[in-house]
Amino acid sequence: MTFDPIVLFFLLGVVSGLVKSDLKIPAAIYEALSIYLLLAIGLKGGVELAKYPLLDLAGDAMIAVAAAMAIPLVGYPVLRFVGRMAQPDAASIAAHYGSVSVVTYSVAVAAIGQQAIDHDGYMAVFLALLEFPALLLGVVLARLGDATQNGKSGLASVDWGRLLHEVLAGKSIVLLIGGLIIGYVAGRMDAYAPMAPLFRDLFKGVLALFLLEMGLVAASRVAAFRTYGAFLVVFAVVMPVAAAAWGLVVAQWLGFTLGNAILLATLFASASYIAAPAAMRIAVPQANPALSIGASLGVTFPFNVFVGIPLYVWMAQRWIGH
Amino acid sequence: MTFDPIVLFFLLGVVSGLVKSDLKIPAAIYEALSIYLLLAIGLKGGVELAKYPLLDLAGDAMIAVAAAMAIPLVGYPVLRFVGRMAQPDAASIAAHYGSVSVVTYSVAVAAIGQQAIDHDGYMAVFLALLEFPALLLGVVLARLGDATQNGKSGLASVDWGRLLHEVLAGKSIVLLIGGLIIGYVAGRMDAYAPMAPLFRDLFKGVLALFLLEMGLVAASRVAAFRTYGAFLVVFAVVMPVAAAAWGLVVAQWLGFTLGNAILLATLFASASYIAAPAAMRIAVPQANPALSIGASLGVTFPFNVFVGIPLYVWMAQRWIGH
Amino acid sequence: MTFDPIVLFFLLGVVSGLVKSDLKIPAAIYEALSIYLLLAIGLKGGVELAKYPLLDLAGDAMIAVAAAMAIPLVGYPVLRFVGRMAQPDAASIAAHYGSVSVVTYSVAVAAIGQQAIDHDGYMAVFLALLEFPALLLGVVLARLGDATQNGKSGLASVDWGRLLHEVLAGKSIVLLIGGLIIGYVAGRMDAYAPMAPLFRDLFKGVLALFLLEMGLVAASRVAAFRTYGAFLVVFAVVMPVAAAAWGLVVAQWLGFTLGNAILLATLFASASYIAAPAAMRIAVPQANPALSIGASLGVTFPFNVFVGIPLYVWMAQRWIGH
Amino acid sequence: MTAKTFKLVTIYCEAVLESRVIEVFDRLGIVGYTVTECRGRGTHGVRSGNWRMSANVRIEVMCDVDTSDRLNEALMPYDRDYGLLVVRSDVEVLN
Amino acid sequence: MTAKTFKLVTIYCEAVLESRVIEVFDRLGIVGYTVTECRGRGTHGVRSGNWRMSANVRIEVMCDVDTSDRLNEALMPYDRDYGLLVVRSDVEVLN
Amino acid sequence: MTAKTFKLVTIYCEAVLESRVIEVFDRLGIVGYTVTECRGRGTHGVRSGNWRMSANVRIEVMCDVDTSDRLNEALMPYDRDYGLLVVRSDVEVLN
Ligand SMILES: Nc1ncnc2c1ncn2[C@@H]1O[C@H](COP(=O)(O)O)[C@@H](O)[C@H]1O
Ligand SMILES: Nc1ncnc2c1ncn2[C@@H]1O[C@H](COP(=O)(O)O)[C@@H](O)[C@H]1O
Ligand SMILES: Nc1ncnc2c1ncn2[C@@H]1O[C@H](COP(=O)(O)O)[C@@H](O)[C@H]1O
Ligand code: NA
Ligand code: NA
Ligand code: NA
Repeated sequence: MTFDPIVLFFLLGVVSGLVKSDLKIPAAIYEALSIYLLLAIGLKGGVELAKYPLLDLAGDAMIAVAAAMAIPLVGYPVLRFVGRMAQPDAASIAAHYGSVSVVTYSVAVAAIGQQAIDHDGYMAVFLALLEFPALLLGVVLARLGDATQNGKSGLASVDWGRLLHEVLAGKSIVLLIGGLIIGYVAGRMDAYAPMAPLFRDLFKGVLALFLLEMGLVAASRVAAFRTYGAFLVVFAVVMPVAAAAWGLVVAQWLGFTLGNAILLATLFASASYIAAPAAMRIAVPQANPALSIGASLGVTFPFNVFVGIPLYVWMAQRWIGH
Repeated sequence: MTFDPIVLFFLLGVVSGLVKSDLKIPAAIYEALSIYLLLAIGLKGGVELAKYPLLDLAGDAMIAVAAAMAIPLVGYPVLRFVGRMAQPDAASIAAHYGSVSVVTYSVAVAAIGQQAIDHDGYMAVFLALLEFPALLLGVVLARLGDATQNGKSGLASVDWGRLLHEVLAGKSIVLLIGGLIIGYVAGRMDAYAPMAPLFRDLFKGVLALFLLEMGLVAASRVAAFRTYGAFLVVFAVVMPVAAAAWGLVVAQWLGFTLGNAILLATLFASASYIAAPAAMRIAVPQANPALSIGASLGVTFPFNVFVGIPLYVWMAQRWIGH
Repeated sequence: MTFDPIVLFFLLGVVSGLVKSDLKIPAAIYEALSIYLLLAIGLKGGVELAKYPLLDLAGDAMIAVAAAMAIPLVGYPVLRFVGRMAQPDAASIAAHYGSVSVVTYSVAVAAIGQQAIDHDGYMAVFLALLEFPALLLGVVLARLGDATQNGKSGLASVDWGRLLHEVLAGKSIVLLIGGLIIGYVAGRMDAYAPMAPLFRDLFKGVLALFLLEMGLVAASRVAAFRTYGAFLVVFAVVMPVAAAAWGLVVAQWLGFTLGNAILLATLFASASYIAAPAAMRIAVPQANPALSIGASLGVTFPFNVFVGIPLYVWMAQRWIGH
Repeated sequence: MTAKTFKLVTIYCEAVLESRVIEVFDRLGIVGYTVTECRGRGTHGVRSGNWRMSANVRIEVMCDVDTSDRLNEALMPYDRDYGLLVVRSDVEVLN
Repeated sequence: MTAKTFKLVTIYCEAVLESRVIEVFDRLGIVGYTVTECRGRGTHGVRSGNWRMSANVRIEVMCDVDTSDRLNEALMPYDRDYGLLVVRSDVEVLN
Repeated sequence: MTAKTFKLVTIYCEAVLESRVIEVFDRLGIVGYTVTECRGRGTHGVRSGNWRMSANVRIEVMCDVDTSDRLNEALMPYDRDYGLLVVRSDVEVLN
């Protein structure tokens, strides 16, 4: 189990935060970095998609998405009944874990690259597709069996139009899908090369800066840790490992290569921190964002980056072979 | 007629805007991108200038600038008397079309590069010189024959000092000219190479991000479209084509190469959206900025990018030959 | 004495500022640029450190830091008794000159690169170590012999905890040291290459943008120049030359190579403008920041960039040889 | 000078709420408003503003007393679940 | 505590107008002011602030009643052609 | 509507002072506050906000009269050496 030194930037961010350094990534730069990451991943995926038959991929993708729904469906009852959390909180956290994290994916790509394990860039399609279904499911879970408020049942009171809009027109979907399409066209026309110095060559450096920022944000959440209780911390470590194992099963069944299997496992294991918090805040306002963000960004993200990914590589090498 | 996939970023911006995505390019990033583009174009032009006799260029440039003045001088009466627009609006719009757009120029450079048509980087000098004279002319047109307000004639009431300052000390002129000079010195000293990874290699990627932002802004102007009336939309399509044709005539007369001719045609066809709106807002406040920005950014810019530039390439190939 | 055309960006900034251009580098971009520079220098230093025995360096560093303390210790009495400045002002300015400037260092690296003089990247360690001791010394000087306020002696009334925190947890130390460590690890693991396109290849271009911004800031300080009085201007020119000479003596004594000696001289000659102003504003609030920033950024920085560095190169070539 | 007496309602809230608040304005026929980005602290904890989920906005509206009452009422449903503070003061509109 | 009663004049306007407003301050001898970037909506439509031409600023000035009257008068010529809102309220300056 | 009458204290100061001001809040038991970045001009000259040393912040606190008095008193030691302006006005807190 080796690691990519890029994750040290996350540590640097955490340390800066904990020592209360005046180091701050301005909000505008954070926005720019996340726009860059999403677009770059989409473009790269699109360029690679141009080399493959799209239809084959569609079937695999559908299966992977369906399989990923097991994560919130299992996570929710665990949170609700084992953890005794309130319904909205359990649903919101389940949705975060059902969705995916762009940065965790990127760190996994870097990590396997470091170990010379190949993967296909079109895995970005899975990233795009796995992001939002779990969010819809999370809202359903939050409202199901809701005491009929003002005469309407819980589910009927959901403003589905707004929710779908919030999720599908959210910047992560727009940039990932937009990037995929532009990359696809550019790939077909052999016109990606002039954009590559920005979107491909700088990727890892920008990821480093983003990790620095995530470390700063994670550090600011440390105070909230105590209030989660031990249960949530355990959940935030066990859930990703279980989800990764499930992801490997699915990957094996779909006949994925080693690299692609590791990435699918990582996607399953990762918890969203861009799309999910925003969507849940709007759709399930009763849920406490400190709990879901604390678990996903404060525990699961660093766990995946430092322990999870090397572990999933190791698991995949045992199960899938080289 | 082929196209460069980079223009799809503009479309992505428009679509994001129309579906009301939460995607936003922070204002600070927009500023940074435009500083980068202006400086990069200036530097590149300066480096290439270092290889040519400056004096030859000066004559051509003077002729091109004089010829470009025909654009507002023709555009103004058309807008005023055919379109029946108010004097300040007609003058302001004419000034926008007489001036030039840095991004349209950049897209044309990308497009001809894509088709392996050579051009000279010193065309950036024309970009810098064509930007401001039309703005001064626009102000003259706006004030000419102005009812003598408070006893002063219209033209006398213009605060020329402020206007000249606004235009010549505006960031686009400062960065273009500054870049040209620094590039020239660096070119002479063979010292451009270490700056090239930022200012040359990343150019196209940054242009893509800028187009994304322009798409977002253009989408926010769509609502205003209906209020322009059909006349302005027709003007915003016919004017650039006529100006491009005129630009090709001038280019041919000056004996330009195919690539340079296409770029001059594109400069004539393009309408300003950085320097002109700011200068007109100060100097001709009675003009409605929604009209001029709507026409230049909402209609002419996408027209040039998607239809105009391929058309000017085709026209130039017929008239100028290869 | 040749120069690197990159310093023209500083001039461009000064000119833009003086003609009151609307060119502005947004605050968020300034922050991002300085984070980038600090991190990039740290990383590069760390990667090179990985190739050298750390212990050898430690001894040299300690000596250089001790020697650098002579600068504020000499500067303070000159400012206080020759310049007749108030105690807090003399102490604050002395601290600025005892500390170091990241951008001056970077310009020196560019300048010697331009002349094919080698240096070792681990000189960044000296940059990191020289930044803060002078700041502590400055505070001591400001409080020494302070009239015992509210019954406490001057020194006892210093909130040392806060001061140390302000300095050591300040972003420049955190990023330089953090970068050094990450670079060191990445260097050992041969994993720096994927980050290099951002942190190494773009360095000079980003430095150009930073110089542009510094020119803008310096121009905004010009008005304050007259109020400094001739003394401070003379100090701001003589002090760096004297410090550079002292730096060369130390470098020769330590057996430095030509390039490393020039860099040490430049560090001694440079005056801080990131860490020092912030620390002094907190720890010595009675000092007028217009004086210290005006001298360090308005006089010494451009002096070093245009005259000082070429001079130090020349001095080093005479004293140290090739 | 014909100064008109108005109320200034200032709404401090989570950035995600901004579009909701503007929908409320549209519903109440409020045309004018001004938004500034901010950060802060309240009963919902520190909101440092360094990423979207922790950003606040400060929305100002000049309106008459009646509208300000209706605005406040329309915002109250959000008070339970969101960081939200609504204050009101007197202003003269000069133009 | 010797609090002085002042007027707070708040000017909401297009960003391009900022330098003009500051010239007016200089003419009226107003030294102190504070500027914040903002966005908003008014009779001149939505000003989203995402590029300079759609950016607004909010300029605050603490001054005496007389100066506030003269300030308002000096700003009125801009009211016809530019997005501009000027409001005034009472404040105590505490230091 | 049960509006509570409060004081709004607005503190305009150099950005480096922000952490000090928040320490004062903590000492006085003030929980809520809102910070906006700004620039400006005062007796300490132009603060253009384009780098940290020239940046200003504007800190708003809703509190009762007593607390506002104590806050002002606690801030006064900074008035001599730092750019600082503290003003107070009346507001109704609506929620
Ligand atoms: N007493 C206060 N003074 C000023 N701003 C406040 C105050 N209380 C809350 N706020 C602002 O209102 C936001 C939401 O407050 P809360 O709902 O109490 O978390 C905070 O993040 C602050 O920006
Ligand atoms: N009723 C209002 N309340 C708060 N801000 C307003 C109001 N009306 C206008 N504004 C602000 O003033 C700017 C110019 O207004 P207008 O001249 O009406 O377009 C707008 O962009 C808003 O930022
Ligand atoms: N009269 C005023 N009106 C509005 N803001 C002011 C005024 N005077 C000072 N300020 C603000 O308070 C800051 C500090 O003021 P000073 O201590 O006078 O330099 C300035 O940078 C301005 O942002
Ligand atoms: Na997941
Ligand atoms: Na044109
Ligand atoms: Na020094």
